[in-house]
Amino acid sequence: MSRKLISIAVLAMMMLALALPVTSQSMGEVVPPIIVHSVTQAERPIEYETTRLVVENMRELGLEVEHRAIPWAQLIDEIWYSRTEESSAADRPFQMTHWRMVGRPERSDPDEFTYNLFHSSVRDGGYNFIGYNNPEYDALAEAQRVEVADKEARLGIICEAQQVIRHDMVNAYFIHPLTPQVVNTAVFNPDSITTQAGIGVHNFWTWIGIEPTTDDKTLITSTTSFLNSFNPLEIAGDAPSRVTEMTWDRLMRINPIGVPEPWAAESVVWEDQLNVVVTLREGMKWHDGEDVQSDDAAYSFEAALAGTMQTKDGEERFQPEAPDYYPFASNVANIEIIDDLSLRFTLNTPSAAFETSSLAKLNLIPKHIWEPIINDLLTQDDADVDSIQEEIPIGSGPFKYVAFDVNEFVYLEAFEDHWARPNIDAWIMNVLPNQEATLGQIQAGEMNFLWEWPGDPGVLQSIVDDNEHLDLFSAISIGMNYFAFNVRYAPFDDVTFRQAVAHTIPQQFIIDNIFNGLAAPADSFVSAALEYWRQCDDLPTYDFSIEGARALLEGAGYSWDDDGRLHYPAG
Amino acid sequence: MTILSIRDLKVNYATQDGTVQAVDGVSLDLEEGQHLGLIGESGCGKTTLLKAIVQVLPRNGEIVSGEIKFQGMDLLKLPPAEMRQLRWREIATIPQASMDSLNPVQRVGSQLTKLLRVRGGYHKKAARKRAVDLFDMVGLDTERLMHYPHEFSGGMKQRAVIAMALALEPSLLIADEPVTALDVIVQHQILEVLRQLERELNLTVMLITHDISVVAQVCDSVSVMYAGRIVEEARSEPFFTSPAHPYSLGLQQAFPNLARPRDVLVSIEGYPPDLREPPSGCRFAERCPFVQDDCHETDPQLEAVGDGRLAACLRSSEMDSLRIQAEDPTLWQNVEVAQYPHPKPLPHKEGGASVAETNGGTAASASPSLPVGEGAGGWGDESSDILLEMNDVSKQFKIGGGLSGLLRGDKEQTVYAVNNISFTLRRGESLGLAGESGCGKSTTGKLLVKLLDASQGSIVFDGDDLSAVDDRELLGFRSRVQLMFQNPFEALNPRFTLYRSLTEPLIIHGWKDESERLQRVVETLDRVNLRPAEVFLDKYPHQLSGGQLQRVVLARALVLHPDFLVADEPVSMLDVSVRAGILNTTRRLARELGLATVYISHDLSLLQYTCDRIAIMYLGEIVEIGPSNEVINNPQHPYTQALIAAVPVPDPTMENPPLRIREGVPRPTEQFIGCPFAQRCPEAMEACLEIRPPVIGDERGHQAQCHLYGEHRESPPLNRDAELAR
Amino acid sequence: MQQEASVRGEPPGKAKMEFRQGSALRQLWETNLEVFQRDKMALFGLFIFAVFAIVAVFAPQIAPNDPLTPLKNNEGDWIKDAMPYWLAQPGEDEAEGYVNNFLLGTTNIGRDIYSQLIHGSRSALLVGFSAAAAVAVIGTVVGLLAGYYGGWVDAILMRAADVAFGIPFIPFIIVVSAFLDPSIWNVVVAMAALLWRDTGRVIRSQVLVIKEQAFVSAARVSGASDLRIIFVYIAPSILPLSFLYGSFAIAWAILTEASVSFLGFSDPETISWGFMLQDAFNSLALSREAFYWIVPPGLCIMLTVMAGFFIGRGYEEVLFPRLRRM
Amino acid sequence: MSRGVAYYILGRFLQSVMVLWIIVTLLFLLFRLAPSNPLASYIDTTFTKQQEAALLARFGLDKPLGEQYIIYLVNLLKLDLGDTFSYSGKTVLDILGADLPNTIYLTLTSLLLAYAVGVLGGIVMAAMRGSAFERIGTTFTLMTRAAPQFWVGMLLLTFFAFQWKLLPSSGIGPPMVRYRWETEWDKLMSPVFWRHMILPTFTLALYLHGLPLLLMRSNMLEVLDQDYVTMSRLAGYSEWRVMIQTAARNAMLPVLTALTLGIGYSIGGNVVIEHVFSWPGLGRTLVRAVQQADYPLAQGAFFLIAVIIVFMNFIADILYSLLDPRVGASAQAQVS
Repeated sequence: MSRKLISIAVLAMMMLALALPVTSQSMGEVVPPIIVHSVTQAERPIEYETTRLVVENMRELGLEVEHRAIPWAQLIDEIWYSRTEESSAADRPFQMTHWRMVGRPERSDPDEFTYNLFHSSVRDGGYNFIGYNNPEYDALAEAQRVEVADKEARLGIICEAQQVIRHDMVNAYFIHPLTPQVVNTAVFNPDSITTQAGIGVHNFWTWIGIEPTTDDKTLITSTTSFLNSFNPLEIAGDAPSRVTEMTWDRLMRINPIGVPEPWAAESVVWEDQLNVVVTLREGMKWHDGEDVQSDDAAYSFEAALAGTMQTKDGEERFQPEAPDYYPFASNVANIEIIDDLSLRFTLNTPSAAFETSSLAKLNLIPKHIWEPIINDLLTQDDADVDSIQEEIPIGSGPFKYVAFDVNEFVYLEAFEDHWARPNIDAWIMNVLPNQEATLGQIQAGEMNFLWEWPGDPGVLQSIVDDNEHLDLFSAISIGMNYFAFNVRYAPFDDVTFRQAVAHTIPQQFIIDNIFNGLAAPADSFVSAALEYWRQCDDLPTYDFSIEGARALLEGAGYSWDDDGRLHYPAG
Repeated sequence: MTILSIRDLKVNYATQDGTVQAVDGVSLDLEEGQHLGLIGESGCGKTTLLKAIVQVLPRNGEIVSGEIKFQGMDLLKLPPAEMRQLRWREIATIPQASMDSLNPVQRVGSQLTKLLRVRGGYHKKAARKRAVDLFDMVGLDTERLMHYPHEFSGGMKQRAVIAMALALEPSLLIADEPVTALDVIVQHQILEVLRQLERELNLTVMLITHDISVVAQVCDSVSVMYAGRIVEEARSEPFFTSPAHPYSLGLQQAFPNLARPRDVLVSIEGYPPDLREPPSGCRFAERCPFVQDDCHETDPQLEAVGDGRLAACLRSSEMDSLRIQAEDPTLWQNVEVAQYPHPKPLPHKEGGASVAETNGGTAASASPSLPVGEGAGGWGDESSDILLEMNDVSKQFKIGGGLSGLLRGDKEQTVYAVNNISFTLRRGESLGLAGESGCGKSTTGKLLVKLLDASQGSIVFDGDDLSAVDDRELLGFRSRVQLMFQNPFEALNPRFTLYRSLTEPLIIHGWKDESERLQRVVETLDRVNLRPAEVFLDKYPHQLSGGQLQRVVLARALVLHPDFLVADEPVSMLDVSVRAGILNTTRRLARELGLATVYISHDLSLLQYTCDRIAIMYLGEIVEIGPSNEVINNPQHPYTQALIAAVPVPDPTMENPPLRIREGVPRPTEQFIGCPFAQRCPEAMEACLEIRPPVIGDERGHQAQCHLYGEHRESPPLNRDAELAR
Repeated sequence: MQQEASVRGEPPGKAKMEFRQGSALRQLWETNLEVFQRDKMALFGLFIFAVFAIVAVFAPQIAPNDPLTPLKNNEGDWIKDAMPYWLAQPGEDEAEGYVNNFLLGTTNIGRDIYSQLIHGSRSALLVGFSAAAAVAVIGTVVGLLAGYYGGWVDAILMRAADVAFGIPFIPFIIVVSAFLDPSIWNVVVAMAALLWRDTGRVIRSQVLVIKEQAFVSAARVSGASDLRIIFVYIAPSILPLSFLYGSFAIAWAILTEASVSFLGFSDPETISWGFMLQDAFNSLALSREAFYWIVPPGLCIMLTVMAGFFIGRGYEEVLFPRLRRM
Repeated sequence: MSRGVAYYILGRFLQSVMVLWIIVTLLFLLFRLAPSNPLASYIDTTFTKQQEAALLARFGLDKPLGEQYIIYLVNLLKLDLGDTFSYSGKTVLDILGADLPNTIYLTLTSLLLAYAVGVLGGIVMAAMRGSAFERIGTTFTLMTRAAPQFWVGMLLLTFFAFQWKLLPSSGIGPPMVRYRWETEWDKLMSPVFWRHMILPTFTLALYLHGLPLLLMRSNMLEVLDQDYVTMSRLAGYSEWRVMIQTAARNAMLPVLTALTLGIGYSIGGNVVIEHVFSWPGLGRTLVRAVQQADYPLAQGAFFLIAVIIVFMNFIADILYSLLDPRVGASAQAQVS
């Protein structure tokens, strides 16, 4: 009996011993199935189709790939909240996803992307959801922030950062969209339209500079997304940002080539790395007729910094009242009012991006209106500025409030007392999620400035071709589309594997077929639109080539079994 | 003066299966002030005739030829608008099923005033006044004008419809089955109203009915319709004493008559001919016991036969002798057998049947001709001991209670359906339960077969208390007790063949062998005179007539060889001509098989015919019980007296005494301390309200529960006004 | 029970027996047959379903192309917005480097519309029939239990029906399909979770009527058990009603699935007609005047839904003869 | 009103409240167990853990489920539907309050149109039973009921808005006009508003008219068979009176109930139409809220629609019991 058992055991062990070296020598384990996320086709068809295409190519590498298309809100949940082991979705951490960053004026400075996307400090809670952790890179990201004085030196650091990211292939950038915009040139002088680098023609400079050619000096535009707030202390999305930047002035504004320049400030003078003196223009007025003074400017930053300490689950936490703007003001250590028009900012640490991401970012708000509101909020536990909607928003910008209906429309008119009074009399933005309706309106003249187009660019092109009075403008966006890899886990923890996947992205085909030519190839988180910051040596390239990908994998020890399935390197 | 004159009227219906000649050459004269009764079985064209007169035939109906003259006007040539004007101003029609003839969502009063205003040209005020008068005239409380039809009882609705019909003072009133489906007391009251109105308004009336006793009460002349033809016309008296057509003869003898009870009722078996292809000879020939060869060839015409009578029969000259022959029910019975020719009649059927049926003596004494005692559940006649005992049985229903009732806003109410009834039933005995609708007789029937469980009291069946049986015992009980239903059209599963319906009880009771089951089914069908049985096995219920269906229902009840049968209104849905057949067969089989039977019916004459004993129920209580003849001929309880007085007698010479009680059984939602009947009782005394009446009985088992015979008989009469004021 | 002596001749043959035993089923079959014999429209509805069913089963064989893969021309680019060949300008396709044999053209990214249409019949029928089956089964069981047992069973089930009646239908489907993974099965489950309410109520009231009929009492008096009464006596009588509501449920389910897909809450990997319309709408087919893209899916939805209606009405006319056309 | 009817109404009301409570509970569970994250609409490059916790606290999502449920119920009783995630400075009630009138205008106008056409059509169909006209008419009606609403809307849009440019394609009016509508009354008085309403109303009515038409037709056929109709013929009333005053009046009752129920169901079912025509109503808001994972808003919209449906079901029952005296205090109206 026992003898029989023993002989069986011995036999089994012999077989195992024979088998083991064979498998371990030739190949490792099979690469497990991969899930690639994207939003649904209904939400953004372009992203869905792109993902589909790449997924099919990845399958040719011998991978088992599932394309998981889910609504944006759910996507956020599965990507954003499943990055660590402790997360609720830990049993299925995300592996690879299509992602999109949109262009905004404040992103004209590379700091935000350089730091916030990849620094290891924002790995657990911030935007570094891919889990990139590279001390060498962290050093670069920190260094570029401090390098205030020497722009060239900063460029060098940023180029190096781009090199690192491109080599490590943490995000596979493939395109910067060309934002197509259509202007009715029968009512506007096309020469008066300004193109802002990385943003397009729908920018502040166009809004104040565009020249109407008829008596009806109303600019009507539309958005397909949400127009859900009209609040100088909240960042609620793309469309509301347009509205706030026009209604509230800023000390500086990003100029058409992407560089901050004084706006409401007469001058911005750096006394040293930490101190900057700002002097306001004379004679500026709030929309309610009050004067704009330095204490208003100071309060605009103080409001962003306002907050209370709150205890939650035994943990003390600072709770800002304007959480959206707090990060942009948090580097300010002190504000000193010099006189009615000038004030001095003292920073905690040197910051090269201070002008772009703070002075040109924060809206100037009237102290006499906001101080009572903020003070009231400070006494409440669970309310912040997001819960505030002014009856009639008061700013000092070139446009002032006329009417606002949440997610329906906003109606602004030119502020007569502004030193840079716009050429148009009224600016209207409709919410039109229905793309057909958008097209119908721009053709019928019900709308004369189409600034946002998430749909098929080809259709827009054909409409413009058919209508003499319509002109199509397009500019490379600061934003980009890319595939993000969760570098925490296999197989995407392997740089070679990521590089191989990058080779499966048919960049040109996507541009030609999916974007109908309205996209520029991307290879970095810094858009080609930001010409200055792209003056780097050639970044590594990843041409579309399945063979190239296979060769890369083979070189790293990956192998394929008889069924064509990809296996990890042995050992 | 002739008010209505119909000449050779022919009406056809176009159906998918061919043209039905529903009225085929009818001629009829109606003199002013005449009260004509038009009688006949259903489907013989009575209602079609009516619809033709007022020209409201359905779309597929067509008047092919003939002439209808009303006061000299040819109605058929009248433009539709003028015809419309005539309706209800000159010719008022009370449609069949007048229960549903009132618009359910309008107050009765406003329907009446609307009629008066739109059709009669009355002004608002005048219309209202006239409406009040009319309600008075038909004996309705004028408060009722504000009520909706659903708040009316059947009799009240009928009165309201009569009021509407008379609203425009027509010269001719045609009423189609005005009292059918009404309780006997209500029926009596309505006929009273009609009679009274006939007198007061000097109306000309044409009354359509299948019930010859109604005709006898209200009409002075009779026309008998059969298969689209008129076969006899006569004044009432000669008609009822000496009918001149075999069909009339049969109809007359098919009716039970309280005044002159018969031992055996006549049943005119078979059906009227298919009117798509009417026979070339006499249309009644198929069912006629006096049929001769030439009847099938020669179509008899309506001819004078003396006494101012007309009859359409080849043998009308021999009618006097035929009438005497017709007194013998076997004559008609032969027709029944002939209807289902059997190649090889079963030996035990012969003789036994006729003996039992002509014998009419006390129940259990009739010797059954079947082999006796075939094991458990077999049909035995072991002794005349007690089979069933009801001891103080009560049944209450709660309505509108419970969570959902509360949420629906229903207030819980208790309905005292059956209150403390007790009686015993011996093996082989037959008991009749009678009373108006709502008196609890059907509930009692359901308690007896354990379709319902008693709330209080005990029902002991063959020594077992029914409330304590377990599932196995219950199954045993189920095999011994059966129920026969009122409506044969509903009593059989429409999706089952007859074989399936009949075999179901056997399957349930564990008869595994298919051939045994088949044999039992065939045998039982045979027993209820459905022969040859095989013909019926594969049929579906809708392929059979009502009479045949009721026989199938009877067969299903008997297929398990029960000891006890409850028959709930077994013939009320059937035509008069076939009723007798069912009753005869049931009665015969019960006697042959020693079956104890409880008949439930509102028809006392029927119960007198079928039952050894009769129990009269009122508001859930038995107010009188006793041997049939005793109860009918010597009623003790005022209620029984009223019920008997209300039964119309098919004899125009006998007029019913006026009733002293009002129609309408109160809803049994309260329990009475005293006598439940006190409120309606003409004899009520003060004691009746306060003290429960004693049960007084004689040695023959005739008991009544009434103070009139007890110690409180001297109690002062009830002051009803004071009572109402209370 | 003891066997009685055979009074009569031989019992009839075995075959005939079986025929009689299956009579309830046969009757049911005959009712169904009657519906389609009597009502030409119902027959037409059945024909439509049959055609779509065949198309659905053989979709991969019938469809010339994969419905989801964009077609490529000789140069490897997608054949976008190709017109149906019978509408296209001659020679246009050669210039673009492909042979136009597309019956209904291609989408804006080069998917074959005709193939999508063929494959769409699969999800339509799948959704339609599975939802209808679920609705009919749940509704029938609920109706039978509530109607037969009454009391608290009835109270609970009918309150549940009230709740189902109070829940907004389309919003509920949207929320459920948004919260669960996009899949037509979730849509089916969500629909079934609400749609049983009509069937349940109607069948309940029908059961209440049938329950009171004498033949049911007769069965009880004969000793039949509750289960036997429910399934042998009552159920066959209400089954045509279940079919009626089932056929209507097919129609509603297909329509609802189309709506939900149109709003973008469906599984993009499963082609359905609603999804096609959503795709067309979001891809601006209206502006392109691509009627060959918009019209066919809508027509298909309409046809299948009407087929459900026709069959339902056929049942209605047999069950409720008063509605019958003369 | 008799006491019985009063009891009936009270009972139905209590029942409706209970039904609503169950729905509300289901709704709560549905949304709490939903997979999407409520913070999705806030994610930005500057989003921090701190902010996340603050947001969760702000919407009370950090409390235990039971506690959240109680708070939720209490808030509902106070008619507080909470704050939206994605619309700043507005409560759910603000948003829905602005949407509700638009949905109601659209629904009521379409329903009235549909029922007027449907009832008349139903009478005509019943009167012309068996004719070719009836066959074609009912088939057409069935087609309108079978065609997906959004598809019909799309086709109508293509022709009336895009091709012929006769009618506006979406929304309720351009902002230049809309900002002058200070009250709902201003809006209703504006021809621009009604012009925008034509297409969606027509699309909806085209779909909705089928139910009353078919219902009216079959009710008429049933009523015409009733004895009281025969009776009014016998009574010599003119055919017009018989058809309209007696038959149509009685046949209307279930149609009126259907109309009442229809108000509830249409408000919940307009989602698709509102989507196609960008009609700023409850349905569109609901869809967008679900897409955006704006729970309080989606939940609030769902709740509001459910309230309207339950309320309308309640009204339908009451109406039926008032209109049809037979449905007394004990009968449960079996309509719908």
